[in-house]
Amino acid sequence: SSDSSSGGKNSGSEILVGVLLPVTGNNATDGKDMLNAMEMAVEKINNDGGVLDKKLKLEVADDACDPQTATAAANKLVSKKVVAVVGGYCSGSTLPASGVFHNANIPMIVAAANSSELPEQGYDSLFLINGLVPDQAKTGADYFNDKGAKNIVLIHDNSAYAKNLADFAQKSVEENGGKVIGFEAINPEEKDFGSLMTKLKSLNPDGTYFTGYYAAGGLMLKQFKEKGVPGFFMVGDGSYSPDIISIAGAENANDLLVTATPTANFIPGAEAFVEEYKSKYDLSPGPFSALSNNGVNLLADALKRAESTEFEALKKALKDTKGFEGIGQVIEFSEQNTLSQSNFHIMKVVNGEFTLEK
Amino acid sequence: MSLLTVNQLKLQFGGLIAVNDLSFTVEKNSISSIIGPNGAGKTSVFNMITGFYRPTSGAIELDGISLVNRKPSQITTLGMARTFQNLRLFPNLTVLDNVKSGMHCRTKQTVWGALLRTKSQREEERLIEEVALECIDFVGIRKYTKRAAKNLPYGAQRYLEIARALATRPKLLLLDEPAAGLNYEEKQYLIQLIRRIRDEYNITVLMIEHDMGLIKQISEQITVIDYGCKIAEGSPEEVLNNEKVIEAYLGKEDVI
Amino acid sequence: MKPLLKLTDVNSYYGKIHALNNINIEIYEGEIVALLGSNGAGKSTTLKTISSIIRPKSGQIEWNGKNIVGVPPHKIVESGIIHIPEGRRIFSGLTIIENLELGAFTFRKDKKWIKEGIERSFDLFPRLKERSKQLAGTLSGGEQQMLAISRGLMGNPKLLMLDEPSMGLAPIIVQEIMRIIKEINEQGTTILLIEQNAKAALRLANRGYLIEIGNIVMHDSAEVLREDDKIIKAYLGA
Amino acid sequence: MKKYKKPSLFLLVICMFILPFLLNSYWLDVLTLVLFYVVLTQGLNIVVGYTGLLDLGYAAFFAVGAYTTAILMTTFHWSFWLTLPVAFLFAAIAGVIIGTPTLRLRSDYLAIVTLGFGEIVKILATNLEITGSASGIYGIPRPAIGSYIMASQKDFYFLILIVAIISIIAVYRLGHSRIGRAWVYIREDEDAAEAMGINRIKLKLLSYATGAVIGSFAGSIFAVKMSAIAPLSFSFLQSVMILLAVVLGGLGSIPGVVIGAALVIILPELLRGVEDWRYLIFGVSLVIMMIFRPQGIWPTKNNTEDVDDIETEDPNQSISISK
Amino acid sequence: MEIFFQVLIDGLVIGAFYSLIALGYTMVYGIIKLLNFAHGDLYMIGAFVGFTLLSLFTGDGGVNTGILGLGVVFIGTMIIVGFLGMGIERIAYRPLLLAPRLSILITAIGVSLSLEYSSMIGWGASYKVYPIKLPNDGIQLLGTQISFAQMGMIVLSALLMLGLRLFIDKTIYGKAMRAIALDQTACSLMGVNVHRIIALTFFIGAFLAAGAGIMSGIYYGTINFLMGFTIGLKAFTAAVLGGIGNITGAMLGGLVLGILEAFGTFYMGGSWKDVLAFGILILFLVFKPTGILGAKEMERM
Ligand SMILES: Nc1ncnc2c1ncn2[C@@H]1O[C@H](COP(=O)(O)OP(=O)(O)OP(=O)(O)O)[C@@H](O)[C@H]1O
Ligand SMILES: Nc1ncnc2c1ncn2[C@@H]1O[C@H](COP(=O)(O)OP(=O)(O)OP(=O)(O)O)[C@@H](O)[C@H]1O
Ligand SMILES: CC(C)C[C@H](N)C(=O)O
Ligand SMILES: [Mg+2]
Ligand SMILES: [Mg+2]
Repeated sequence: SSDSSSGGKNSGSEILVGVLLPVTGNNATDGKDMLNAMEMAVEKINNDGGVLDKKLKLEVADDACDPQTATAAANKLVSKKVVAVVGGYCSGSTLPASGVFHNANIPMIVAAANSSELPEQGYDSLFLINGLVPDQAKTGADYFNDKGAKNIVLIHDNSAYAKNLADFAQKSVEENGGKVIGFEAINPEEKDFGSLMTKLKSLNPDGTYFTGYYAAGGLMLKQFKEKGVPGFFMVGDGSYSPDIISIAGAENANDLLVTATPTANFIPGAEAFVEEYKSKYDLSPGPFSALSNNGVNLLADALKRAESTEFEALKKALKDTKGFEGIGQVIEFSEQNTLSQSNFHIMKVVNGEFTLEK
Repeated sequence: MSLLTVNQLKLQFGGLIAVNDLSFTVEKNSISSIIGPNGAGKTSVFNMITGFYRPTSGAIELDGISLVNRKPSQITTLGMARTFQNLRLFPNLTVLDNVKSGMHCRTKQTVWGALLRTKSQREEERLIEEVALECIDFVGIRKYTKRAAKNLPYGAQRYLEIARALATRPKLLLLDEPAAGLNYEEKQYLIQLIRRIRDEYNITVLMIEHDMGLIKQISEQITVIDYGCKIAEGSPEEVLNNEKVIEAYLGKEDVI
Repeated sequence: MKPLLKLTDVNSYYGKIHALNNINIEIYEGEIVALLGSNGAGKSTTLKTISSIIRPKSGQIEWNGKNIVGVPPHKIVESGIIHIPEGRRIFSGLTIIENLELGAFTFRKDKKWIKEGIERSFDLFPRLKERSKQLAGTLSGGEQQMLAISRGLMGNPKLLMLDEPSMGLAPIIVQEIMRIIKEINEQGTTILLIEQNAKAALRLANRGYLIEIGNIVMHDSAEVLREDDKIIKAYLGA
Repeated sequence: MKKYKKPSLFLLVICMFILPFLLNSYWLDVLTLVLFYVVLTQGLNIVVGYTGLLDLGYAAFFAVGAYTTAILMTTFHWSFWLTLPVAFLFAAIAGVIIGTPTLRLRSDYLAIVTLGFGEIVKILATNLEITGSASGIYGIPRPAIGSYIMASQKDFYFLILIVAIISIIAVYRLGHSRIGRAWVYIREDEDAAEAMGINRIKLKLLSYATGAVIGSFAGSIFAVKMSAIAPLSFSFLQSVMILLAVVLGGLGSIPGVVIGAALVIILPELLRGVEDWRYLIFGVSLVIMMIFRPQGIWPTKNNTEDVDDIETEDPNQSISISK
Repeated sequence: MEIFFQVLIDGLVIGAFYSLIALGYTMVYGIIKLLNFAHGDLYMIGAFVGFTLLSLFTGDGGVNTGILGLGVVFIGTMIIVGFLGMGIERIAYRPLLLAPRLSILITAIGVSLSLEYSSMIGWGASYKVYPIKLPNDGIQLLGTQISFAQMGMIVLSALLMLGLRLFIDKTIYGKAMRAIALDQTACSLMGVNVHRIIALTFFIGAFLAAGAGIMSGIYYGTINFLMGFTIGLKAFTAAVLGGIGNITGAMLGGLVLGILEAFGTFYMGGSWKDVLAFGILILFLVFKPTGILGAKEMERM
């Protein structure tokens, strides 16, 4: 048993930070966007003199949103002796990867993935800076309830996150006195949702909540509209991406609802970040840019406070974070290393653009 | 005493009746033949006897055991072997490996024996090789032992098929047109071979042939069928002078 | 007179097996030429080489005075050489009529020829007519051979090469086929015939070649060959 | 030639045992993966190479082994070693289940049925709770030998190396036995084999079951090595890659399929440097290799003395040669 | 009842795509017994070439292409991809015509990878959103809703199937294709230029696949370089289900598979539908080992 001791072994003038993201595959748009934001943070930190007199350096491993690829990727980061890991987009791949990091004594800051199973593992070195699925589910269910939508259909894609979100959504809908009249699973590579939409139509729902990712979400939305299925169509933050609008087509995307933490565009005070991102990458920042940027900055801050890259010290520093001000959020951790307060909102597509609905 | 009894055999393909109420017997230790026009149903009879076609009705018995509804492999194990009208060798395997296949039903090593290389397994392998070589020698293709079957001259392939059939240690050997494509000299060799099979191994031979020269020389008993029905039966002299047979099958001219 | 087909020092191989060794054959218009030889002597290989299914390593094959070595088989067929291969090789999944139509592939634009050809075939072999819509694969051996010959004739051969047409056929059919070969020849088609039934072949043929292990060892008129001791012993029987 | 065969094989095995001490961890991992493929290709070689049954769902057996071990170890806390016989049993049963409906089918229908079974196994794994649905099973414990916990890369390398050697010997011995020959007869001509007294049904099922057990063996070890398994590893693509290795190396040839396994894993790794071009180059090389060695890199010899086995009868050979 | 018809139509739409691809699959299989695993990728290439042509044609991303322009794009793409299919046959398959069948299968996988990853390099790894989208209009029929696009798709594939069927059954080229499948040497002895007929077969197969590719792009909206993979598998399944080598069978197999999937989704859920589809396929083949319309293998002893 060799590779179980790690952490703090960075020699030379660099501190190696692991990044675990889907930079290929169906979720690559969001994955690359998160990576961009992290690189921005690193550049800024290094320009300001680095951390502990050293420069930060990112070591990227692709998890392709597949649990097993993620395990291999995590092992690779462990063998590169990274000090900590930032990243984690899909819960399904973040779950097994977090176990690998935990066993190797490497702290991980999860910037996007938010299945409630993640904190439930009880790893004290795993920190989540996105709001959690149960809160998200409640936000969605409450919105339906406010609009008088009682009969709800839930659709997931069997991934850890989507299933988790659908399960909690069911709970919240029922707590609100609504009824889940359909609970469906799709397979994420699917293109044709014709007969699923026929089924939905026959159920006559007041609202449909798709909890999977945007590649399937966009196609589903389009076919939802074509079939003329009644009621609201809502998606979770896994489908929060401009791509969902372009896939479905602007006219079909109108009135689409999203449960998510708002992007930088909606955050007062984030204008500078948005501008810099745009000029640098010729793109608008994506849904998880701010969180990713925050993740790296939080790590840098913790390293400074710990005055060491050593595991225990770093873990403690992260745990002791108090009032860390990132873009659009103030980070403090609860008992389970999750955000003490989450910040889910309802976004709505109007004229082909996401707007803040509630 | 009869080794093979075929009784009221019938075979139908959709609307076509290929074999119709056919009955005949084959005596133990005889060399017998079935002749008849092309498409008369001769090969079909072979296919039913060996289990490849299921008869529409009728009975087939080998040494008193019914063969109907048995798989070809079972029938072979019971003591029947055959060759095919259009050669069916294992084309990419050596002559030796081809002939070894015949010994499969006479040996019984299992997966475990093979994995553990037990003593009895090794002995059995030696026996298989021995028998196979003996059969190869017997038909006279020793010099081809290690060649792939498909690269043998056509005639040698015919003999290989016979060797392979002999390796199953049959009581009854069925040959489907063994002389097709052989010249006069080669036919004489084949005649000797068939006689030796009967005399040295005590194997009964039943063959289908269109070569009347060969039939005259070695066949002791002939069954003639036409349109699936038996039209004549008896010794070569009787049958070959039968008017019906001449009209349906032999023709007036002597082409042989 | 110039030969219709002339093979000069032809050598053919299967991989490293030397199947034809400096073969020389001449065929004149209107003849029937028999090719005799024991098993594996190279008879079929000779036909395959002429029809370009295998390409000779060296030597010349002249057809009407033009070298045809290296010309693809379908062009050879177009030029009037038709090879009816050993083992019939009819298209088992096609009906009798479809088989015949393919035989006339080079005349595919000539609907009339095809129609007449099919009728001619049925006149030659009434048995085929009975089964015209049957899949060829379910025919008996003899029926298949009849089909193979008629299919070859559909291509209107100047030279027809037959590889053991009597193999596996009932005596009465063999007589029939020999008669038909004669008839075809009388109508002007030159014929190269491989036949194990040497008696019948030498009765039909004008001339014959004897091939042994890839070499032509004898060639002469049919009368002479019929009286030759060696031929009698190996091919005709006493 | 023959004289040097044994010593050189022995030398090769010694090398394989020394190698991990000379390689960096990356290449050790690659080599371990090669060995997994060696085991898998041995199993598939029985089915496709020996028996001639085209199997496009072989990864299913890999999955049966992996999931059986993973579930027994995580949910029921069994020892790794005890899970093995259970995995074998399940795999053999799966082999027979897959085999039975295919008995009457000819090659391509068989291919689709095996493909269908492979997909069904994958869908089951993706949807069932017990297999962890799409996220798979993670946190699979390390196997222990006495008090020693196997956890390092080298531990698993040696484990799979030993299994690879065992399966090579097993497949070799089977191949040179009455059973193995019967498989080959079935491959060459099913009807003729039946006529020779070979019960094709029994032997085909035996072939599937044996192949399945070997595949599941690899799967069980894979589960503990990776410590996480997910449906994606058992997809159609995996089945195709294993088949690729078998055919590329040389159907039915043991050294061939070993080389095939190595190529299929190592070639893409060597091409890592060229990033995007990697699979394009891999694809093109497959085509080129097949054009130049259609029988595979190290084909079986069948002990023939023939100088040349190549079929020469090309319908339009003159065209392809002259133009 | 209405729902039944609606699901049936949903299934027919999926099935129409499967059929179109299965047709090419089955033709190529029928003639040289090759399971052309690259066939699905020709569908993908069709989608991308169509995408590029559409963008070029209008310069505005294709929104205002018009029906005529669309026709030109369709035909143009299908011809380009048809020739690509022929080229693939010439380079990758012809040299292996006499090789063991599994070797060509591997070549096909190699070609498939090459097509996929050269598209990835050329058009990018992430999915592309198709420049034009179909309107949602349609008609009500027996209480179901069918869009004009869906009707067009079903009718078009039925017509193509019919045309092909006639071609194969009635023309001499079709008969030559079937004959080549049985015995190539004998065919060349009939004066058939075997290579040319095989090339023609590949052209037709690729031509049809490309058409399906563009239709899919327009109909569903996104394309990516791996899109041919799954549908290729499904088309293969459909072709076998119908009886591989049989044109009507491929069409029927595609439709049946599509309908099975639609009902599977409806009654068992989207993630289980393939279990239903494959389960029925397997059961079916157990009882009819040569597929719905597959001919009995005619082998005589
Ligand atoms: N599998 C089959 N399907 C349909 N018809 C068949 C089948 N097998 C044989 N037949 C038909 O049954 C009849 C008898 O065929 P069989 O092969 O038994 O003839 P045969 O007497 O052996 O002829 P030959 O001497 O020409 O070999 C023929 O008309 C043939 O077409
Ligand atoms: N496809 C092939 N591959 C390899 N060798 C072959 C092939 N075909 C024939 N041969 C060999 O070439 C030689 C000549 O064969 P050929 O078929 O021409 O003989 P033949 O005179 O027609 O004999 P038969 O009377 O048996 O038909 C033989 O030794 C044979 O084994
Ligand atoms: C944040 C999302 C894009 C990812 C998703 N919430 C997950 O946990 O998998
Ligand atoms: Mg017969
Ligand atoms: Mg010959």
